[in-house]
Amino acid sequence: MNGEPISLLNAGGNFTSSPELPFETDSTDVLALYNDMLMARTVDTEAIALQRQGELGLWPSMLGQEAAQIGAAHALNPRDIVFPTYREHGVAWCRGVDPVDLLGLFRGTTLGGWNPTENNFNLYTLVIGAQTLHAVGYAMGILRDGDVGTGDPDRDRAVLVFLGDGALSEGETNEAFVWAAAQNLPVVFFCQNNQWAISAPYSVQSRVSVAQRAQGYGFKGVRVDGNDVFACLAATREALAAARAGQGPTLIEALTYRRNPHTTSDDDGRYRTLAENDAWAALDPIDRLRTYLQSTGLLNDANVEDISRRGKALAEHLRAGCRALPFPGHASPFQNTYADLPDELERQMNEHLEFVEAGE
Amino acid sequence: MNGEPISLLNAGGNFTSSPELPFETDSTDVLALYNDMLMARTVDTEAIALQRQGELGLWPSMLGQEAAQIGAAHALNPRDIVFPTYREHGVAWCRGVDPVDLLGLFRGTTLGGWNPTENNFNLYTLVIGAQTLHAVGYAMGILRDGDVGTGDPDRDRAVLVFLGDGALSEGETNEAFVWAAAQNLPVVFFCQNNQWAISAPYSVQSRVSVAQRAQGYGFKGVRVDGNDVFACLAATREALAAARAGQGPTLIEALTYRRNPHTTSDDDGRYRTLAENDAWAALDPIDRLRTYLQSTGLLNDANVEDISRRGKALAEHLRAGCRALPFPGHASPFQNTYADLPDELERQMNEHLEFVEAGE
Amino acid sequence: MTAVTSRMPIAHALNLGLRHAMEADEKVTLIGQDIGQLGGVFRVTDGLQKTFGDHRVVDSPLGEAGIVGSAIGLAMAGYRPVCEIQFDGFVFPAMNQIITQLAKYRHRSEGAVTLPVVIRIPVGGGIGAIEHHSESPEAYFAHTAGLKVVSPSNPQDAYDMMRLAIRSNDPVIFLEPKRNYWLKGDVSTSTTTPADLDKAVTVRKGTDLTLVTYGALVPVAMKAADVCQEEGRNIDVIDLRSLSPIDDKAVVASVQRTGRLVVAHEASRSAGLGAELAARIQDEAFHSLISPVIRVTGYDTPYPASRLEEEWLPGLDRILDGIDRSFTY
Amino acid sequence: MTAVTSRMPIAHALNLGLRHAMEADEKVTLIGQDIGQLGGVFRVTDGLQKTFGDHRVVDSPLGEAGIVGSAIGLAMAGYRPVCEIQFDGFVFPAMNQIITQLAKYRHRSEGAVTLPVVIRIPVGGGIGAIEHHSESPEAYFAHTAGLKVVSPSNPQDAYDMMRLAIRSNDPVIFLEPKRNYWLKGDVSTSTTTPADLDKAVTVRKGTDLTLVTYGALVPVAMKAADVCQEEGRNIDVIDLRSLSPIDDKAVVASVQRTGRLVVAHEASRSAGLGAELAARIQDEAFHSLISPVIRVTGYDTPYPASRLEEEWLPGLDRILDGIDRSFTY
Ligand SMILES: Cc1ncc(C[n+]2csc(CCOP(=O)(O)OP(=O)(O)O)c2C)c(N)n1
Ligand SMILES: Cc1ncc(C[n+]2csc(CCOP(=O)(O)OP(=O)(O)O)c2C)c(N)n1
Ligand SMILES: [Mg+2]
Ligand SMILES: [Mg+2]
Repeated sequence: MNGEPISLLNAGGNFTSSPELPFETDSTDVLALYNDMLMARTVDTEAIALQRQGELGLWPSMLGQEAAQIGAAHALNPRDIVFPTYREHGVAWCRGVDPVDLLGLFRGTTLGGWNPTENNFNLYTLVIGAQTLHAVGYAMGILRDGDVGTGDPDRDRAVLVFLGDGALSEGETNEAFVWAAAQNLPVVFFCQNNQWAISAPYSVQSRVSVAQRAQGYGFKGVRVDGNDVFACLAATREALAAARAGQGPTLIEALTYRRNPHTTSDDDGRYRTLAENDAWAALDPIDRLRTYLQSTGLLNDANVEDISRRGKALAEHLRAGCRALPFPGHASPFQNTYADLPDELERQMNEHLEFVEAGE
Repeated sequence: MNGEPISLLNAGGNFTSSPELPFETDSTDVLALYNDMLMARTVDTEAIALQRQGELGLWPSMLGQEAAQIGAAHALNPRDIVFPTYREHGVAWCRGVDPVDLLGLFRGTTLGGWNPTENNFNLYTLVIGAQTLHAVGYAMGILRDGDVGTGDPDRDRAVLVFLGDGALSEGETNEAFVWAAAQNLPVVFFCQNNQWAISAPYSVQSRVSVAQRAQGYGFKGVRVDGNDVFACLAATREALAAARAGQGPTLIEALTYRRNPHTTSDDDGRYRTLAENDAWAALDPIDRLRTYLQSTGLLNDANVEDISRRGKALAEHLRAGCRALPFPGHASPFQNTYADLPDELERQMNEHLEFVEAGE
Repeated sequence: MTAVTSRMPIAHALNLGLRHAMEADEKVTLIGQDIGQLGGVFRVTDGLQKTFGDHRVVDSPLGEAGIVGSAIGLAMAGYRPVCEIQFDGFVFPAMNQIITQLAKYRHRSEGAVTLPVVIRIPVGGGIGAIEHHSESPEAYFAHTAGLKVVSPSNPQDAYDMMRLAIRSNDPVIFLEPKRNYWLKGDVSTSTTTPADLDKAVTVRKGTDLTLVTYGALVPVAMKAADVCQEEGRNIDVIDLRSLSPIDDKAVVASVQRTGRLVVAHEASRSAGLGAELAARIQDEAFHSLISPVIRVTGYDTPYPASRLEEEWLPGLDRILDGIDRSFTY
Repeated sequence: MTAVTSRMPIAHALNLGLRHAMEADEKVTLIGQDIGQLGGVFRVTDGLQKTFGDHRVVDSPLGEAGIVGSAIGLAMAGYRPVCEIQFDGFVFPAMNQIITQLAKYRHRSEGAVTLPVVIRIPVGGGIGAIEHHSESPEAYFAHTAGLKVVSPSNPQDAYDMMRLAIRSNDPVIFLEPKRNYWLKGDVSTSTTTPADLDKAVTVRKGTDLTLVTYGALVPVAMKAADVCQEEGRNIDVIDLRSLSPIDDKAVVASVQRTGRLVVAHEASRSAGLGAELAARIQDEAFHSLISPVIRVTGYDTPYPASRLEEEWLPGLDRILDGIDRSFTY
């Protein structure tokens, strides 16, 4: 459990099958994985640039976590639902959330940014661990809807909830494990162990692996190379299939590394070395998939060009879209607090609107 | 881990040694164990009677849990410190807390009842799980005092914290596990799995044993027969010794049964069967120790008589002491809220005292 | 279901309200500790698991964050969860879910997600209980934008307000006056519209002073008004019912007639509901006030050992004293 | 340590206060997320782990209940823990430990156990942050008997109050006005007694209206008073400093002179500190009040997206507006 994570695609880009985690490379569109990883990196790169230009207040970069996110996301069925943290830009991308909508939260134009009911992708959650319980509750709903274990692939569904290594220490996360285990819920906990919670190395949180935590609750924990998109995809597929089939929860640990500072506001030079970072850069998840694709002949001039064009368009879309994000209306906090605006709050709103108007 | 708990003294009163849990019967004063178990039962019986007579508002009975509590308590050194729940009357007894002082909380004359700094036995905690974090913090203090791993038996100390099976589900308990593990703290978690949290059977909380929870955090979990005082003593001794020596935390599960309703206010006929209760009554921890003592000749007319006399005196002490418990002073809530009474609260106090006087 | 009127205690009226809500909408799902076979420690959910099954009446693990957090998830999945927190003093492990998630989600999602979650909590003292079993945490919730906070004082309201709370698309903290669980009154299940969930009700008309309270203190306030009546003082008694939003219009209208206001609650005084009412009324009815708004409340200490609760709690005598203070100011 | 005076921002004054408290008493121990090598996200603990080691400046796991709960245990073991909660919006997982344990333990133990725990929380808005990073949770704590709640507004107070809070034998919630962390002022480390932790301070003398606030709004209030001065209105500005207990005597004395009171805070209005002040002052200075106590506060909504915060927060204009309302009532 604390040993080497399962790896299918090594740093050199070689694929080796593993008896622990069955996976066939032709079971998925590998080029699509590659494309999505690159698009995720594009979103991240552009957002960092926008932050530097003062267009965003903050950005939590996902650099280095592309395999974990894209792998996990490609295991989802449309009917599955995702509960992210604040770093799942790659998953959002795969779910069809317009990446411009991810920017509003960090630009200060919204606290949300997209309609979570549209793409089965919930809002980002900033309170560490809180979303794990929402995931559990949603899974209780799926169970009550009878959408588990029917064998009908258009009906069965599951919840995929993301969390960080730091989140393992929050009481709420552990309550989520209790509930998921005791009620055998259709939920998969996907932990990107990027080895840092801001400045706290994983050793501050635990002396054993993330995956091992699941043992304490009596459900399955799996540890995979988080920079290996095949392993992340395979493990998530297996776990989601089990969840949909009524076999209960799984905790997946994708061992990876947060190569950028915690957010653009962080100064990681204070707590870790460049050498550590360099070592992980050498394990880059995109590089190794590119090598694999090249060696298998799946990458050619045409699709390289194609992806590059799409990347550029996406970058342009982000730059233009960010600046065009609408500012919230003066009345919006009042109108969105309750379904029915209470009298007193209406008075406060009117007071406020008059005040704003007078000032304009 | 989910298998049979380790047992040394079986229901028939026979001692068998176990390679998993070394224990020699001459390493302890077995008659003292027996005496203390009987005294604990006396306290419990008398308190229930006092509740029936209207002298107490409520009483949480420990019937059936004597071996767990007395076994654990006999493993303590005086310098070790205990954090109880609300059911550790037997442990309180062994620590030298006057059992009359346990009654005040349930008589409504106090929210505490004894000075926790006097016997290294903290106040009862009613908020499930909350004390586990206090225990962890205290253990951090012991570590900082340098009183761990010195090898000096008059110096090294550890924390023994009690919790119920239900407490395993509270986030705070799990945070305590996180802290204890990551910081390798000198704390022993002693869980009396009495199989019920009010009406919730253990299956509502977990599908694996209590002891197994520790694995998820990477420390040792031990499962013992909670009606076997030797096993409870031996496991706690080993765990405390490890904690004092700087080897970190242990989670002990003492598998037992709460034979009375949750409290005197509870109606357990609503959620469990008499048959279940009968089965556990047949495993009574005191009966089996008596059989053992008889078979080994340690029990004779003189000490039987002696214990019986002490029991009667204790019962009398409880009856008289309960009725004599002092009522709290009218000013006490005000005076005890802050170390320095704030002006506004002093005004409230004076207002109140005038009011009380006027009414008298 | 045809409308019937019968006499029953508050606990049964709540039970009936839950039952009828569950019959009316199969998405209504109860979650809490010991609410199934045991029927809750106060038996408010008695028999409901038997009727509706353990998927709709869920005996939860012992974790309050889990109860509220999973209710949020269930609500996102289209359910209408009704949580039970076993006692007032045990809601605090759920505070993070309540304050940072439940109360804010609608605002965060710009109205896209509504969370129709009800959190039932037996509250208040006077039952001779041990610590954490007699508290009045309403101010924490009333200070939290995005929550509705209500408390019924009688069986009819218990029934009606339970159904309204469950029908509300906003999260509702539903505070049950535990010492009056066995207080009886007539309950009609008629579908004629009950008073809105957020409206105060004048439970006794008077002209000389306005006495505002809620929950378990309403009957005490009525008694105080009786006593005053004998002394020729005519008290207007308002049952607030909703603590957030507060129906201050009703209170202002009354104070404009009476010129005097006494507010009573069991919770500690500082930054409690009495403070909010005093602040609003001195502002909105400044020129009407003949004497200051008087607060008769629990003191700014932790809830005391139960042998002291009778004197610590604002009871009949202390309310009368407050009324006196107002008249003799 | 000899007394020196130098100019420094609030964040450095807090750091110096911590450092000197740690030098003076080896039992003072810091616990929090990222407070060690990183020095805290606001650098308030910068350099302290280097000086005092990782047993006295503890980088904690990511659990706020754990931070406060373990601080309670440490205090029981004779330590004086100072916790850092990383942002205002993340204190709620610790609410159970704060409300049911930290605040009540002294009372529960009848004075036998005191818990000298300080909980530092950066609070308030105005920094363009994302959700949960701009909140003002003081009312939750001020409503909780057994806690002291304080907030410094300037570097000298930051230094003095930090040391006093750590020396206090009661638990103290220490609210740091994060948007003014870099506001500079002179700090003297002289041992001449600073104002008591629980006393308000009049930061500007005036005769026509009393303006009470605390923390980050104190400089704004001073500016408002400047503006008023130009209009010939003389404002008495009180920096409350202690939010529990409240030094209402200081406010009453002022209102008795001025006849008018405006209270400003960033937290939502309902059941906030403004309500408590209004309730007390209308009671204790009823006949002095020429116009109602006016509250200028955050609205009863969740804290909005940061592009709206400038208009949502009570700023200079809204405070001036409140003052106007009071004068023209
Ligand atoms: C309850 C809570 N406490 C503290 C924080 C402040 N905080 C934001 S991110 C973070 C670290 C999270 O680490 P991890 O879970 O590993 O996720 P990562 O950032 O590495 O993706 C902390 C402490 C928070 N957001 N919520
Ligand atoms: C935080 C909290 N939630 C709910 C309760 C109500 N309650 C009191 S005892 C109890 C069951 C505890 O079960 P367990 O931990 O197994 O201990 P036991 O009573 O069996 O000794 C519950 C739910 C509480 N005291 N604290
Ligand atoms: Mg991380
Ligand atoms: Mg139990």
